[in-house]
Amino acid sequence: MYARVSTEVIDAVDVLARVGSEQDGASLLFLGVVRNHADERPVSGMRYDAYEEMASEVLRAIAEEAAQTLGTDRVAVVHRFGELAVGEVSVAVAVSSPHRAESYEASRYVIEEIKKRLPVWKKEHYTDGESTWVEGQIPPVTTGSEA
Amino acid sequence: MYARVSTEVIDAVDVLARVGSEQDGASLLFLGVVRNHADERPVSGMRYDAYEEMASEVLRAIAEEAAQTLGTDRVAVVHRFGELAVGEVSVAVAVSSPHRAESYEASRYVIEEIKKRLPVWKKEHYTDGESTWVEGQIPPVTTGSEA
Amino acid sequence: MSVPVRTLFFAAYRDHFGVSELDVELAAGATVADLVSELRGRGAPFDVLPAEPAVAVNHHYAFLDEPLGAGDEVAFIPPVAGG
Amino acid sequence: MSVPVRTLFFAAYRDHFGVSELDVELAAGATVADLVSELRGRGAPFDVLPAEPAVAVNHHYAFLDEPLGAGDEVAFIPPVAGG
Repeated sequence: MYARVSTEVIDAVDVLARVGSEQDGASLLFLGVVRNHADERPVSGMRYDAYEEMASEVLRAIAEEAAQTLGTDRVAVVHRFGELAVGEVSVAVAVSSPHRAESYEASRYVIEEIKKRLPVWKKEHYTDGESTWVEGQIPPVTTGSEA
Repeated sequence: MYARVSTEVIDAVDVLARVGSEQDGASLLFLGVVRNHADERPVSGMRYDAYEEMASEVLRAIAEEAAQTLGTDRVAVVHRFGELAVGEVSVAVAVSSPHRAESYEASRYVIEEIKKRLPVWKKEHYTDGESTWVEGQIPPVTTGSEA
Repeated sequence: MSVPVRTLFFAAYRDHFGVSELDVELAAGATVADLVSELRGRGAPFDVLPAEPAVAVNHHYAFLDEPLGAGDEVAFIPPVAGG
Repeated sequence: MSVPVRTLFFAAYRDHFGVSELDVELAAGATVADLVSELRGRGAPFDVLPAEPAVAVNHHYAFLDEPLGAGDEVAFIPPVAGG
């Protein structure tokens, strides 16, 4: 299990290499990448802000939940923050499992939970010079993962 | 679009690099890997046989169908045949699309259709020296992809 | 006896308030809801805080009725947009 | 006038028959079903072919009533197991 929030450039090959084992018949790597458009509007880049300490903890909790689905501890996820250019990877999720169904399910779980709960925000920079915070999702309020 | 059946070792990074574009916010790489067990029985390796000419055509047809789902032509798939050791990649599927849902759907489509239709067979070699053909799926008989 | 807490503002909240954190003194027994009322009661720019914002106390999403203790870190979490 | 076709056997079929291909002469107007009957009629080892096997004609999965032409490549496809 590996979960990390960082300003460093994401090395997708390294993230993938953190999963896989001789028991596993399937590996899956998801990459979220900064697009050159939002709806129809041209985008020049994206700034990600993070509540870093909490995001690290939430990302680890998500990875642990995914491991339950997977039935293995072979989950690696890295979320980047800071200024990103078009084409740069913002998030990488790697999982592996004996059979493929669990890998697809766990991979999707990780990215969907990131979108719902990870305290990270993004500001789109448009080619016309404007910038706006991307409309996000209201996180489900719980009693906390320790409760 | 890239679809290939080959005896060469699969370079997963190369397959992933064949997809992605500045329009795409999501990339997904699936790897099928030779496991060290089948049910409870220890496996030492696997031999894949292919009806090579037909498999090339069927794999391309599957990739084209996935491209419809994706809404992009960013699909790359390679299936290996010959003798493979435990841990070696037998199939790599890379896709990318503006949004993630289409990538997950198309990736899964490609691997499920491979299992249903690709004229490829595998013989498991067990550590006790025995070998058996893996029980497969009866392909759906159609009037052919040209019909 | 008062309860000092540290509040954090991120993203759109930080841009709007012009600060990323603020120390606030609350009455003993105060909850997250009391902190929200205290801030909203200050008027502009804090009155843009929703009456029921998403809040994390010490890195965990919290209910509005969660009681606060001295030294708690209370973060106001605008709708999240990772990935 | 007879119709020569080339038949291919893969995987378990090839192991069982001991050959990977066989040239067969069929009567004019013969279908895939006629080829299957002709082979099964030869007895062991060909009688292990199912009465309705999956077959590809010139690289396309074919129905049993598909007519065969001179030079067609007809492959007997055991249940597939790629991936």
